[in-house]
Amino acid sequence: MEDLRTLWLNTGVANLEWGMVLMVVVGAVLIYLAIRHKFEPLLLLPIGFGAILANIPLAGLAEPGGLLYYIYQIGISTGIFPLLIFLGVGAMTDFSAVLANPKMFILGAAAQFGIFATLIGAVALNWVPGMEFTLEQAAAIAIIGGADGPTAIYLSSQIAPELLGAIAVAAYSYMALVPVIQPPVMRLLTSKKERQIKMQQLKPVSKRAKILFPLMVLIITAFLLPTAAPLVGMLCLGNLLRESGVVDRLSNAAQNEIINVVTIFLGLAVGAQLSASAFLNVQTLGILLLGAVAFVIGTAAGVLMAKLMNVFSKDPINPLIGAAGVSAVPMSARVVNKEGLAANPQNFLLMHAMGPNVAGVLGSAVAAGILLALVS
Amino acid sequence: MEDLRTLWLNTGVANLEWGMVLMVVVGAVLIYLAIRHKFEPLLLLPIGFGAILANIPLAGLAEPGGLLYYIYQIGISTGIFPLLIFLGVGAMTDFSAVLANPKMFILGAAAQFGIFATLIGAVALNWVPGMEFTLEQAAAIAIIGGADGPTAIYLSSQIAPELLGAIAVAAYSYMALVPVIQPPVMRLLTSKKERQIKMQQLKPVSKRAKILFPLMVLIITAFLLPTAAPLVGMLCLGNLLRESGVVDRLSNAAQNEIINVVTIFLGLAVGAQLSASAFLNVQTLGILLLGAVAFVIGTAAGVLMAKLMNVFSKDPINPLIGAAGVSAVPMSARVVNKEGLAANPQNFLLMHAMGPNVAGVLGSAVAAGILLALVS
Amino acid sequence: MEDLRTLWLNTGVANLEWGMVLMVVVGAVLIYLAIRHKFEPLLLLPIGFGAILANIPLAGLAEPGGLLYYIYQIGISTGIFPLLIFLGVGAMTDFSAVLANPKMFILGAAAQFGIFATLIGAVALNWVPGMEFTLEQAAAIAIIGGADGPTAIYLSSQIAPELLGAIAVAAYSYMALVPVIQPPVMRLLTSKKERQIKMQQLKPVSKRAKILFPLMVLIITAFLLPTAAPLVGMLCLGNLLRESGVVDRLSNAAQNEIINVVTIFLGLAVGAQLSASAFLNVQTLGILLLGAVAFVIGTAAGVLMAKLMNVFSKDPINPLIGAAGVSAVPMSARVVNKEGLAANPQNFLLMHAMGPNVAGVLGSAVAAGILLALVS
Amino acid sequence: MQPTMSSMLTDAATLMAIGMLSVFLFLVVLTLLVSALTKLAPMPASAGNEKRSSSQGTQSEAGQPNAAQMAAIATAVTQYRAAHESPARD
Amino acid sequence: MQPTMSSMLTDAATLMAIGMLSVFLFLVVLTLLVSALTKLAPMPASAGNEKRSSSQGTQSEAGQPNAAQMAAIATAVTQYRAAHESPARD
Amino acid sequence: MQPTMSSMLTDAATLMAIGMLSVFLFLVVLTLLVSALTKLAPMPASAGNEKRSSSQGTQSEAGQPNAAQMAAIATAVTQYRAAHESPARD
Ligand code: NA
Ligand code: NA
Ligand code: NA
Repeated sequence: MEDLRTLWLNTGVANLEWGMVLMVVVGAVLIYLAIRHKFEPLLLLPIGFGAILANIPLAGLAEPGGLLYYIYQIGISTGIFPLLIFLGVGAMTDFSAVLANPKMFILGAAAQFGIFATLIGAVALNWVPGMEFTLEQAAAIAIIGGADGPTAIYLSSQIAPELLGAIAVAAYSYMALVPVIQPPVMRLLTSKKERQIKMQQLKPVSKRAKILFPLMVLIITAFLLPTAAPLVGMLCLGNLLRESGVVDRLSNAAQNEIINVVTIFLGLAVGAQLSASAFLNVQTLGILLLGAVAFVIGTAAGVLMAKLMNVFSKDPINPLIGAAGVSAVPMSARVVNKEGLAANPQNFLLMHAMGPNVAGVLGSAVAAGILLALVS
Repeated sequence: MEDLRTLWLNTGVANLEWGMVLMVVVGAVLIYLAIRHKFEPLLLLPIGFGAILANIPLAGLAEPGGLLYYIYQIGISTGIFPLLIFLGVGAMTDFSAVLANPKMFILGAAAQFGIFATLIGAVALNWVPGMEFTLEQAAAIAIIGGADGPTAIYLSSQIAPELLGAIAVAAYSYMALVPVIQPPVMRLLTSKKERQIKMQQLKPVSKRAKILFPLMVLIITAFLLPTAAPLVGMLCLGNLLRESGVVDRLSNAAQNEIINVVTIFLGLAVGAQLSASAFLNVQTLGILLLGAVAFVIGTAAGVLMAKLMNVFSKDPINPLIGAAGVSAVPMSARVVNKEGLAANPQNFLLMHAMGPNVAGVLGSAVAAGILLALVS
Repeated sequence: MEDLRTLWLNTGVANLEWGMVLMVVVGAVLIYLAIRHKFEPLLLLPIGFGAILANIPLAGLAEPGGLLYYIYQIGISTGIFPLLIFLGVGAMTDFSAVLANPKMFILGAAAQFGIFATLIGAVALNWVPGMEFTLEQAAAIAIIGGADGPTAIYLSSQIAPELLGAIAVAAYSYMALVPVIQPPVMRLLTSKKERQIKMQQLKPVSKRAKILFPLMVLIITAFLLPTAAPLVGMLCLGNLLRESGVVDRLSNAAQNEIINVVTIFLGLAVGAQLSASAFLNVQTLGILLLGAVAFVIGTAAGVLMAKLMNVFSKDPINPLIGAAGVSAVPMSARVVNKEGLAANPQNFLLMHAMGPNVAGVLGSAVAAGILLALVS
Repeated sequence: MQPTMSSMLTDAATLMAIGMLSVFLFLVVLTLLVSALTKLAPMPASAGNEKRSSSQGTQSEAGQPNAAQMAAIATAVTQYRAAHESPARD
Repeated sequence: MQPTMSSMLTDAATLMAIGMLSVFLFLVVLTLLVSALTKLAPMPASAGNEKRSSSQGTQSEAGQPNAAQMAAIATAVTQYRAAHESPARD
Repeated sequence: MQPTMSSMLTDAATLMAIGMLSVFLFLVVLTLLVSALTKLAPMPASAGNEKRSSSQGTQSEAGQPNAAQMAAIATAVTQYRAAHESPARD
């Protein structure tokens, strides 16, 4: 009898709280979006599963001694996992498109306006009763506008870990929603004639330039913005492994073994931050709202800067490619390509959009470094 | 001279103890069985090697500061390694056979009787002078009857780490001995006519059902038996990675990189628990005896339950497949197939036996959860 | 204004020290040698990059809380990373050449004279003003003569971690310079007639002998030199995984996933030890000098021993193969082959040189064990 | 502190009863739910074909190989694996 | 301790100004340096060919495959990948 | 505490003597045991063939490839490796 009672007390039913049930539903929704609608499945599936695991009553998976707790402490608190993801991203990224046309870096800079405008928005939301964000939290939320998952997780883990779950979910969700969010903004700000602009073919880039590029970026970062050195440094290391051509074993390890294994653990540990008390509150609504705003503003800033550059540029620039500056590689470059084809079925913008796109990865890492330097 | 003396004092010969020599022999025997007789070589080879390494005098590989000590503390004490193995097992397991014929779950439940009967046996062994098992130890020994290595290691690491080495060795040895242990029991409890029963072909299972299955198992576990959530949760995550079809990178990482690397370390760390004081005692004899008993009882319970089900079932059920309920995937399903062919050369039972077989994996994880809830 | 000032104080330019700039240059030189001249790129590229990262002012990557700090503490201080590299090296090494002709072990022993002679040299350098080496430091420097990177890193991390960076750089640089350092020594000590000696074809080796070999080495190590057991043990485990033929999954994991991932991290963490204060001093000059001496003496000792053995041997021995005893697998075996062909275009010595070559790996691990036993 | 033998045996017997009950309960619930699941998510008629064609679409336009090609392919894969598994120190 | 709303807004606005300035500064510097880099390290005329021939040298002496072989090859790789990706418990 | 120069040199010399002795002792013992080993476990006459046929048995029934197939195979593997090594962001 005693044992039966113990067993009953050990069931989940006897320990159910409504918050946990709701969080399990949130996890299930994320998994549904990942599998059915292919919303960034590599991250949202593990995040959703981690959310369910962490909210199983009594199992204690996210409490000291539990698997998800260990993973979080080892990989997220320390910043190791997002940095290793950046290593893999560096090894997977071909910077040729931006090396062939360095002006594209400007578009990658412009699109970061989404980050800094959202920062003001987050602070302004303090006027709304029940919503309160410190400057650190506002900065962590703003980085969603960088459209770069690991950057958002890294910055958030360093300056606002209490918001990490909601920020990561918002960042990856909006990255998945890029094909929905960006096109209306792009069409609103451009004329059909502008969208039909054809761009000149890119010149090929020498192997030496590709090898020297990551080293140059690293040195500039060291001189100008050392707080961005962890993120930018790992990105550059990965890219150097890739382009050097003498360490294919290591480049492949960074692109496959390391990034795959870390992605599973990163997703689980981020999902484990989705507790009812941390997620089911009005702040999360604010984060979701601000995230969408950040994407819209970033897209608009990129497109407008491209229009401005087109005025002064010798070679024509299609303003659509400015939208790719938010990064969300390679999703937003594909969106640009699709919009370009819609305006002119012969206008293939994919390679041109890859320039601002990879520049945007650097841009948001730089923005994260600035926020780290000034806010924390 | 002083140096020569120091060197001599640093040789193994000068520090030899008989216990260590015997444990090196035990390690060598495990390696021999692994290589020559293919006894679960993926685990028994590293375990045997770990046993030798840990028993080298002065090397201190299993003492604080030594490699095997670190691996044990990081991966076994915390339960991380067996859980990662379960992740990989989930990603490698196709549950179609049991989804096509859900009654097979009942056989996976029946075979767990081997666990609980052995629990009583272990307690009863306290009558034997010199043998003394607490209830925690008895439960850890009993789980050998689950015929599932990582489950045994996980439970043992949580409630009876002092017996971990012997329990792991017994579990994997008997899993390798399934083709020797099970057939006599199966033949004793069935008539030739029963063994000749042909079963109906399995219906195919939809992709959607395969995707929803791991999520359903997770939810049931959360409601009914949260203490099983770590093991069952990682199994379900692995299976969802596999079946979702949208994260092949992660599924492959779980099935290859993660499980292979963890297997090496898990084996070494488990082997390092095989010290003379922990292994060369009468308790180990008890564990080996009880392990064999557990397999026999589990097999018998599965076969008898299949006979019972055959009485009531509309479709014929060959009682042999009940034996596969102990799990030991896919070894016991192959044994069932072989026995079926021996009775009738046209009777291929492999796919039918896979049902109880994978159900048995779940069954023993559930049993481990119950023991964790009630014993620890 | 305040913020602008904060940002300025957070730039690298405002915090630049000359030592850091010089170390960044050192890192860049290592990367240049790795990419342009293929100097052991798998190690020297990550080491060079780690040196740059660690010397970025304010970024704190090598200080507590930084990525490189964590990697160093987890993998180098504990000795885990060099041991895992040895596991992979074992799984990649085919000992057939030395099993077919066991006398080759003697050449692998002779070449270790480079280590012990350098030990005296390092102590003697204490006469030079400003250079001061303890016996521990002298031993760690001497192991460079073993021409084996992971052995040098392991020993150095255990007895002289303050010299780790310089020792690792010297070890890998000289391994890359083997084709430059060895040939003059080889030609100086042999006549053209000796270099023309053709050796008998090697007999094939049975699978059983290959399987028993790593176990035998492990047992001898356990009896005679337990302090070498971690290094030799992991080498033997890797080789047993390879030769057993029953655990290909694990062997492949050791040769690929494990060694590739660990190589990236090991290189970064070793590079992070290259701080200005630790590297830019007169001791480093001494280390670089002694390293070159060690290679020369080891090569000479191997060649002279081969000449001696040729006098007494029934079968002819080409003295050139003695040079391969320093290890630096497979570089020095290739150098031997090239010198042999230069003397006689029909004289292929590659397979014969592989014997002393792999014997040298064991030889330097044994020497490291002796130094650990007597010095620390 | 030390439990008596008979109390331990009683504990063990209770554990067995409750344990087997719980295992059956769990797996019977699972049986029922899976039966419901497979009824609610039945096998679509064309699922097999769909999968094949999608994998073709993403991986190759080459169509079905003929017998001679198949032989070459099998050997190629064998060779590749052999090469891949024979490790070389680099 | 708690900053007032208006001071926080001022902080945020300053942050935006300095932040965007810095991002632009960083990426403009990068633009200039990359422009210099691509001018200093131009594309050699024969780079593409060089790369191809070197990979031939290290990996195969077989020359260019003909069309039939290419078909076989494409299928072989497809098959190999499919086999590689369909996981089997061993 | 600080050892004198001459005592350190003596230590180092002793270390060299004992060290080289031990290294030789270890590897001579190994030489003898390996000689014994290779005599006790000699190469079976058919080992080479056995290995080849076993790998055939487990991996392919396709028999020996002819020269044309070999060419296709070599190219296939080359192509596969090239494809495998050229990383694509997905
Ligand atoms: Na971005
Ligand atoms: Na089981
Ligand atoms: Na050596």
